[in-house]
Amino acid sequence: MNEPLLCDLSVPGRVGIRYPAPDVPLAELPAGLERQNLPLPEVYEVDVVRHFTRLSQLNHSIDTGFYPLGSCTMKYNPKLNEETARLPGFAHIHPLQPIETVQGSLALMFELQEWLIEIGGFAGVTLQPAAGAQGELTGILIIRAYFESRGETQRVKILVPDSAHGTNPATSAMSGMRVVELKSDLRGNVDLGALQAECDDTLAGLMLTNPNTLGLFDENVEEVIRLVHQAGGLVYGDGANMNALLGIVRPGDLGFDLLHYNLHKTFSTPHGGGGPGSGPVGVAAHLVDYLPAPVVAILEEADDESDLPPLYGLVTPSKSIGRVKAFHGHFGMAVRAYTYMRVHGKEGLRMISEYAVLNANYLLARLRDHYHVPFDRICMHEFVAEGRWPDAPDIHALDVSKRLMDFGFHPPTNYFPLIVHESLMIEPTETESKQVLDAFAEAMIKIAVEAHHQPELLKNAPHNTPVGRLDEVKAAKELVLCCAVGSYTE
Amino acid sequence: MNEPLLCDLSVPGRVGIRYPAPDVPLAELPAGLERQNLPLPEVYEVDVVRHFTRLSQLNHSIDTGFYPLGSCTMKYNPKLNEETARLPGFAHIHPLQPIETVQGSLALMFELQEWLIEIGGFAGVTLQPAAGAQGELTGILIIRAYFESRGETQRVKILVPDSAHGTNPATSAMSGMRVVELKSDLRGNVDLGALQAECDDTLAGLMLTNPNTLGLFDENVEEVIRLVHQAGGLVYGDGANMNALLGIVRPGDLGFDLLHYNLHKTFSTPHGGGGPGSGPVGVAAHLVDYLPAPVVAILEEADDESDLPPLYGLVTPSKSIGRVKAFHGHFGMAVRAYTYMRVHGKEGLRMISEYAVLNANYLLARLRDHYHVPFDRICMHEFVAEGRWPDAPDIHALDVSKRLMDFGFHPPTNYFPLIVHESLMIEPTETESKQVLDAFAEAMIKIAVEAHHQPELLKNAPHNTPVGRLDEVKAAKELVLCCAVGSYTE
Amino acid sequence: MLATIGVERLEDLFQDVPASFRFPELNLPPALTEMEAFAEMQDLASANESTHDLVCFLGAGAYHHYIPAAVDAILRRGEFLTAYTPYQPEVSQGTLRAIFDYQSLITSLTGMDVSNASHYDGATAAAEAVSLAYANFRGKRTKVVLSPNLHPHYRQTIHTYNHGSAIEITGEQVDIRMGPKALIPLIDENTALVIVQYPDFFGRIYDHTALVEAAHAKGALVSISANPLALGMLKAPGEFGADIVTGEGQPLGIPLTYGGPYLGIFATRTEYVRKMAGRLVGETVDNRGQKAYVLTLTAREQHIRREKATSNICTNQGLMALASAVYLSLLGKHGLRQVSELCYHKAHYAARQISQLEGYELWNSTPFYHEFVVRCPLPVEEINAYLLENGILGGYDLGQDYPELESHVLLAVTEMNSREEIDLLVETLAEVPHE
Amino acid sequence: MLATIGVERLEDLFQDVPASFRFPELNLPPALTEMEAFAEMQDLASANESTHDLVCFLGAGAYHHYIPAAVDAILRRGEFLTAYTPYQPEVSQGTLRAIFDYQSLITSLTGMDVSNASHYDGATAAAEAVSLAYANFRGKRTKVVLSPNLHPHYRQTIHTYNHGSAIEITGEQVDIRMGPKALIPLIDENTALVIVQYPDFFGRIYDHTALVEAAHAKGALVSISANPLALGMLKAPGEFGADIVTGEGQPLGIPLTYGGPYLGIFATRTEYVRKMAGRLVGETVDNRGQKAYVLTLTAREQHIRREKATSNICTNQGLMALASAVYLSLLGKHGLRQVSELCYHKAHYAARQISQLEGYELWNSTPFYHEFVVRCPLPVEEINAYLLENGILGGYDLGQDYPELESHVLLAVTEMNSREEIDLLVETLAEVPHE
Ligand SMILES: Cc1ncc(COP(=O)(O)O)c(C=O)c1O
Ligand SMILES: Cc1ncc(COP(=O)(O)O)c(C=O)c1O
Repeated sequence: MNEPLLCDLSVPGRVGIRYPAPDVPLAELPAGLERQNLPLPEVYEVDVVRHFTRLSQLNHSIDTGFYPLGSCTMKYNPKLNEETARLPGFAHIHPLQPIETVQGSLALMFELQEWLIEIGGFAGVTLQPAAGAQGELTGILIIRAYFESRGETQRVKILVPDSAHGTNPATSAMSGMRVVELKSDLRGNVDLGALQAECDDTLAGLMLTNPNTLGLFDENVEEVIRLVHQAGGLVYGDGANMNALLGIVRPGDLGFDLLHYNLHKTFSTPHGGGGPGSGPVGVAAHLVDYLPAPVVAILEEADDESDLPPLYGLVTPSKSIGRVKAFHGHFGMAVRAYTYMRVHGKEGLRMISEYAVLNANYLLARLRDHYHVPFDRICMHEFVAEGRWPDAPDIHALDVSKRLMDFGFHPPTNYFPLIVHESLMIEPTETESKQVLDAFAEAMIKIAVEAHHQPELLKNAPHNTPVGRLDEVKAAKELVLCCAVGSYTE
Repeated sequence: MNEPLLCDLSVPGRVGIRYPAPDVPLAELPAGLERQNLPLPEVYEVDVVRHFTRLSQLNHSIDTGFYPLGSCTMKYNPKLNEETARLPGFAHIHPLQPIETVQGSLALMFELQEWLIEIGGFAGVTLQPAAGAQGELTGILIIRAYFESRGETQRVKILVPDSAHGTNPATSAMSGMRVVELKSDLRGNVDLGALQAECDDTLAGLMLTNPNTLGLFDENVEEVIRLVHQAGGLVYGDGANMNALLGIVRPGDLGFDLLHYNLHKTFSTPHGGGGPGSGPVGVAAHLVDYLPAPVVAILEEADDESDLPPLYGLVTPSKSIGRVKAFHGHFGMAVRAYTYMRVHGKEGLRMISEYAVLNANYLLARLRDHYHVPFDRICMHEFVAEGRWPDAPDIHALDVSKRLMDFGFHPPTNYFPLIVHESLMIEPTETESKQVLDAFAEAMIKIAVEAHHQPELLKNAPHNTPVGRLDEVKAAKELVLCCAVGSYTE
Repeated sequence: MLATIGVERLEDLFQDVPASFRFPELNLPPALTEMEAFAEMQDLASANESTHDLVCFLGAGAYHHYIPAAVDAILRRGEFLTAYTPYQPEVSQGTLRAIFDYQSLITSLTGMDVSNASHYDGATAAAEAVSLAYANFRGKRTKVVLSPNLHPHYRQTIHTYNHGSAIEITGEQVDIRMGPKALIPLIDENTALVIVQYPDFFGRIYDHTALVEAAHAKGALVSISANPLALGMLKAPGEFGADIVTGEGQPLGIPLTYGGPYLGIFATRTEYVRKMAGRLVGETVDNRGQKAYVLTLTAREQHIRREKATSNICTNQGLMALASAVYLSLLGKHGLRQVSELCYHKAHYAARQISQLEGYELWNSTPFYHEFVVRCPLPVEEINAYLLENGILGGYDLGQDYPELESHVLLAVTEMNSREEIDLLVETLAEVPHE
Repeated sequence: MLATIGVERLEDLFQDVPASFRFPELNLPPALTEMEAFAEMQDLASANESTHDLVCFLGAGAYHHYIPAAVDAILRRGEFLTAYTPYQPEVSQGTLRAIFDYQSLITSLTGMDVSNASHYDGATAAAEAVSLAYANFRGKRTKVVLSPNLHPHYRQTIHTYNHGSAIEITGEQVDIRMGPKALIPLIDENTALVIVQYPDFFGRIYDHTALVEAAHAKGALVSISANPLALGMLKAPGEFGADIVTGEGQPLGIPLTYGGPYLGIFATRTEYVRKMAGRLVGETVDNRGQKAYVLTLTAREQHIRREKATSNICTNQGLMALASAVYLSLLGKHGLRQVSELCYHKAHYAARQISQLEGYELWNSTPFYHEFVVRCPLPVEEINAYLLENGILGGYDLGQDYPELESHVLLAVTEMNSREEIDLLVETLAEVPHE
C-alpha cells in the first residue's frame, strides 16, 4: 500500500498527452485575465495508468467479490450494458441537438419511461433526477406543487418512519417541509396509532420505504396508505428497495402516489464508487402534470401506412415544477438500465425479485441461530441482524464488519436503520449463487464464534486488507482534504 | 491466493449467456456423429468475470509496474492503440472480403509495410509472420529458396552466435539447416576469426542480433557482414532489438539482407501474457520476390485528377516461399503498431531509441559498482549484469530476481544469454521515468547488500507475492496439465 | 434453499404482499438474449446522428472535446466501476485516494481551499451554493442575486430548488449586455449570495474582482460557476476572491452522452467546509501507521444528520470525478493550458470569419472564451436546418431563453474543430438561402 | 542522467554505430497527436465495410459469431494485456491459471489428454502436427497423407513449412467428393501422419473412426483439424481415436479482425506431450504449501533446447487463448451446444432454401455442419458482386483453389444470421441478373 498520490508523482516538464499546434492565427489573450500559475500534475500516460490501475486494486468491488451491502442492491452489473452505453450513437450526442437527430435516444428514453410506468403501476415518469435522493427531492417538490395548486398551502408536514434512510428526512427538510418521525411497531411495520395521530390537515404526505429498511414488507401497507389519503395526504415511495417487487406488486396498485426508482440499484447500472446514479420518479395520474421538465413524449404518432416511426420529442408538463438539473437526466444510465430490462423482459424481471428474496431468506435462515434478528419474519430482499451478543459485550457490529473483510467479503451496511442497535443490514441480491451465500454464511458463523472466544481477532480486524482500521478522528480534526497547495510544482 | 479453478466453480444447470431459440425449422442431427457428453463448466457471467478479474490481479504487468525483462522490450502500451484496434471497421471485417470492401485495412497494411521498409532500409516487407520466431522461420525459408533458385543447394549452414536467443538455432534447425554456433570475442562482438573459419561455400547465412543480446552494438558489424557476403552467404537480422535502432541506423544500410521486426516489442503492441505478437520481415531488393504470400500492393495508382485514391490489393510475389499462416498476418497488431508509429512520427521514432539507450546506460552506470558487468562498455537499450558474487557463493541470479519481486519489480531476464553466467539481462525501455529507474537501482543495490549480509532473504524470496517459490520438479514429474476429466460435471 | 428457509414454494415468500395485487401480469415484452439486445441497441444508437458524424459547433453548457483513450481504460476497471461509495475505508482505498486526487486537482484548478467529492452536475452544484450561503447566515439573509448570464438550466434549477422557500431571487432582470458590475447595486445587507458564470453563458470573460469586493463589503458571499477547461488559461475564480466555485466538469474527459452523467464541481473556502454538501475525503493514518484516506466530516451528511444535514445528497458522481481526475492528470499543467488556448484561438478565428459575412454580426463586444453570440439574418432554426443538411450541428438558439436575443445564435468552438471545419461553417453560413 | 553515465551528449551513446550510417534521415511523416491519430484511424476504419454493415455469409476458416461483452471486458484488463509470457510464476499466477483453465477446456472439448498453451493459428497448428509426427518417428517415417479437404491455406502452410525437407506430402490428389476413407489406401508403413479436417473445408462431417483405425494399423498417427465450435454438437475427435487435434480457435470469442490474431489449438495424447511444440502449464505447489501453476516441460522449448527444440515457437497467442477460455466458460456445457446447433439448423435451412432455387444446386450430399457448397448458374464473382450491392457478403469462391469447383460457392451460416437474413440471401440469389 505504498501507492503515492498524484501530486507526489509530478515532475516538471512531463505531459501525459500532446495536442496539435493551433491551425488558426493566434488571438490576443485577454488582458489581465490570463492565468499565471496552473498547479496541476506533470506526469506521463504510463504514470497515470499505473497510478489508477494500482489504486483500483485496493478496492473491493462486485467484480471481485460478494458485496452484501444492505439497501444498496450491489448486484452484478452485466458487461453488455457497458458496451451499449459506449456505442458512439449514444455516447457522443449533444443534449441540445435537434430532436430529428436524436430519435434513437428519445425512443429509448420513451420506452424506459413506459417500462417504469408499467413496473410501478404509474401514469407518468420523469428520468431527470440524478440519483435516489434527487428523486426524493423531485417527489417532495411535486407534492408541494400539487397542494399549492389546490390552495392547500398549510400542508407542510411530511411523515418519515424512524426506519427510513437518511435521505428521506434530509430531503423533506431541504424542501422546507416539516419532518415528523413515525415510529415502527414491534413487527417492524409503521405504527398505525402513531400514524393516525399525525393525520391532520397539515399533512402533506408520508415517505414510505416498502419493503422497509428492515427488509420487511409492511403488513398494513394498504391501511397505512388509506389513512394518509383519507387525511388528504399523498404517499411517496422510496423505491430504493424495488429489487424486491419487480413483477411481485406494483406500488401504484397499492396506492402509492409517487415513487423514485434507483436505476443504479434495481436496474444494475454500476455504482461507480459513489455514482453516477439515476433516480427516475413515477407518479400517479393526478401528479403527471407536475413532473419536472422535460419529459419524453410522442409528438407525432407512427404512421403504419407509410411505415413512418413516431416522432419523439421533449415536452414540459403543464404544471411542471421546473427543472431539477441541466439537460435530460443521466441518459448514459438510462441506456444501461434499458439494456438490462430488455435482456430480462417481463418474466425475467419477476425472477430477479423472486431470487433476490429467496437469497435473502436463505441467508437469514442460515444466520438466525448465530445472530440476533430483531424483527424475525420472512423478509424480502434483505434483512437486518444485530452484530452484538450479551455475552460478548465488547463486540460491535463494526467489528463483525471489519472481520468479514479478512474473509474477502464486503461488510453489510452498518449505519442504518437506526432503530436496530448494532445493525448488520444484509442484502445478497439475486446474482449471487448458493456457493457464495454459503461461504458468506460460514464466515459469519465463524465470526460469531470468534466474537465469543477470540474477540481480539474482531477488535483488531481487518488483518488482510491494504490498510488497517483508520483514525477517523484525526481525519476530521486535522482536515487534510487535498495535497498541499503547489505540491504539483516543485 | 485462494482463487479456485474454473472447474471447481462449476455447478450443473448454470450458464453465463443465453442464446435465442432457433428461428428456422430444425434439421435432423447427424446420425452417429452427435456429441453425447460435453464436459464444460456451468457458471454464471458473474462467476466468470470474478474469476478472471481476481486472476488478473495475481499478475505483474506493465500497467502495474516496472518490467525490465531483457530482450522483451516491455515498454508501456498506449491505450489509444487498444481503441483504434477495436474500431468496428477494423475488428469486424472478414479476411476473405472482396478487396473493394477493405480498402481501409489494405491501405493501413500498405503504409505499415512502407514504414517498416523505411525504418529498416529494405525493399520489401511481409506482415504475415505471427511472431518473431515465425519471422525467423520466414527469413530462413527465404534464404533457402533464394539459394535454391540459384542452384546453390549445398548452402545449408547457418551460423548462430553463442549469444543468440534460443529461437535462432531452433528456427534454423526446424528449417532443415545445419546450425553452427559462433563464439563471441572478449568485447562481446562476433569473433571474426571464428566467423572467417566458417565462411565456405556451404554457408547459407548468419543470424545476427544487433545490438546483440548483451545489449552491445557489434563493433565490427560491417566487417562481419562483408565476410558473410564475400563467402556468398546472406545476413539475417534478428530485429528483436530494434528498439535501439529506430532512426539511429538502418540495418539494410549496414548490409543486412533481411530482418524481422517484433511489433510486440519495438512498436508497443501488448504482449498479452504470451502473445499475440507480430513478426514482419523486411528484405533487401534481391529477396523481394521470395516474400511469403500475400503482400499488399497498389493495384491501381491514385488518380489525382479524378481524386480517386489508389486501389490496394493482395499479391503473391513471383518466387514466393508460399504462405506461413492462414490469411494475412496479425492485422489487429498491425493496427496498433501503425497507430503507434503515426503518433511518434519520424522524430519521435528516433527519440524512442535515444531514450531507450539513455535509460539503459543510466541504469548500467548506477549498478556497475554493485553488480559485475562482464562486457562493460556503453550499451544500447539493454545490458547484462551477473547475479553472483565471489563472496556470496550461495546466491544465484534467480535469487536476485525473486527478491526483486518483493520490491514490486519484475525481474530481469535470467535464462539467457547463455554466455554470461547467472545473467541478469536488464532492459528498462524508454517509457520509464528517472524516478522509476532510481527506485529500481536502489532496490538492486539493497539486494546486493542483502546478498552478502542476509542471503536467506534472497534464498527464500519472494515473500510478498501471491505464491512463493514453486516446486518445478514436481510440476514436470507429476504432469498435471488440466483439470481431471469430467470435473466440470459433478 | 427453500427447505432451509422452511417454505415450500417460492411464492410463499410473498405472503405479506396483498393478494389482490400480488404477481401482476406486466404488459412488457419478453426477454431478449444478449446478442439480440445488443443488435437492438445498435439499431437505436444508429438512429442518432452523433458528433462523430456531424461537425459540432453546439455548446451551451456541454462541449465536444477529445477524451484521451486512457480515461476510459481506467473507468472500465471493474474495481472502480462496481464499488459502492467508500464507506468501509479498509477495502476502498482505491476510490478514496482517487477522490483525494480529484479534490486536490479541483482545488488547484479553481484556486480554492477545498473541493467536495462531486455533485450531480453544474446546475445542481450552483443550487447547492445557495443552500450553503443560506445555511451560513442561518437563514438570516434571504436574498440571492442571480446573474441572467448564468446558464438558463442552472437558473431554472435554482428556482425549482428554492420555490416556496424563504429565498428571494433577483438579478435576472438586469440587462444581459452588462457585465457583472451591473449586479452590484442589487447587493445589500440581506444578500446571502451572488451567483455569476465565468465565462458567462454567452462566452464572455469578465474580471469579477470588483463584484466580489462589493459583495464582501455587504457581507454577502459570491459563487462563481466556472467552465473548468477555461480555467486552463483564465485566472482562477479563487483569485477573484470567490467564496464558492461550482461548475460543470463535463469538459474534463466526460463524453456528451446526450446530457449526462456529467460532473458537478463544488469548491469553497475552508471556513465554509462544514456547511458544504456532499462527500469529502480526508487524510489520516491507519493502525499500522500507514497513510490512509477516509470519508470525513460525515456529520454534515444525511446518513448521520438526517433532517439536519446540509443536503440530502447521497450517491454523487464518483466515476465521473474519477474521469476528470484521470483527464486532468494526463493533460496536466501544460496540456490543460494548451487545450484551453486551442479552444480560445479557434473560437476567435471563427468569430472573426463569421463577423465578416454579410448579414451576420458578432454580438460580443468584450473578451470571450470559446463561445460567442452571432446575430443572424434569419431565424436560427432555419440556419441550423440548413447547416444540418450540410453535416453541421449548429449553435444554440438564444431566442429560446432570451426574447431580446431572437435570431441570435451561440456558437462553441473547441480543439476538435479544425480550421477546415470552421471554414466550412463560415462558407455554409454564407450560403444559407435567404429566400 | 548523462552525467551519471559519463557522456556529454545523447549522441555519444551511439559511437559504436558506423558513422556513415548513423542517424539517417527517415523519409516518414511527422508525429500526430493522439486526437489526430485517432481521427485518421477512424477514417481508415470507416473506409472498410464491416460485418456490422453487411450481412455475412462468408466463412472458409473464419466465422462471424457473437462475442459476449464479458470477453473483451476481461481482455482489456491491463494485468493480462500487458504481461509477458509467465516465466516468473510468483508474479504471473493470473496468466498461468488462466492458461491452465484454457488447457482444461480444450482437452475437454477435443476429447484429448493435453493441450498446449496455444499456437499461432489453425494453419500453423496443423503444420506443427507434422513436426510432432516426424519427431515421434525420429525421422524414420517421411510420408504425410494430407486430405485435399483441409483448408487450402493450411495445406499451403504445411507445404511451406516442409519445403525441401525429407517429408513427402501426398493425398491432395484424391477426389474431393470422397470422404476420409479415400485416404486409407495411401497410408503405408512409411506414413507418419494423416491430416484431415472436421468438419472439412466444405462443411462436411464424417466419422473418422475407420480412418484412424486404418492409420493406426499401419502405425501412423492421425491429426484432425477441427472447428472447436462444431464440437459443441459433434463427436469429439478424441472419440475417433485421433492422436492430435488442431484447430482454429477464432470462433471461440475472437473477432474477425481481417484475419488475425486468431488462435491455434493444439491437443494431443499424453504419450506425445514431450514431442509437442509450445508452452504448457502444470500444477504444483509452492514453498508455502499452496497449489500453484508453472510453465513445465520447458526442456522441449527453444529457450532451453535451442536447435534441439521441438519447435522454434516462443510468443504464442496468450491473450487469444484467454479470450477463448472466457468464451467457453460463459457459454459452457449448454451454451456451446446451443450455439453450435443454431449454426447447424440455420445452415440447413439456408441450404434447403437455396437448393430450391432454379439454377442453384447443393453440392454436398453427405451431412454437413454450418457450411455448404452451392453450384451457381454464374461465376461466383458475379453473384457476389450482386449480393454486395444488396448489402450481403457472399460466400467463398471455391474455384480459386479447386478448379473442379468453378462456379461453386462455399456459404457459411452462423447464429448471427437471422431467418430474415437467410431469406434475403435466398431472394437476392434468385434475382441475380442472368444476362
Ligand atoms: C432506502 C434508500 N433511500 C434512498 C437512498 C438514496 O439514494 P441515492 O444514493 O441514489 O441518492 C438510498 C441509498 O443508499 C437508500 O438506500
Ligand atoms: C532476441 C530475440 N529473438 C527472437 C525472439 C522471439 O520472438 P517471438 O517471441 O516473438 O517469437 C525473442 C523473444 O523473446 C528475442 O528476444
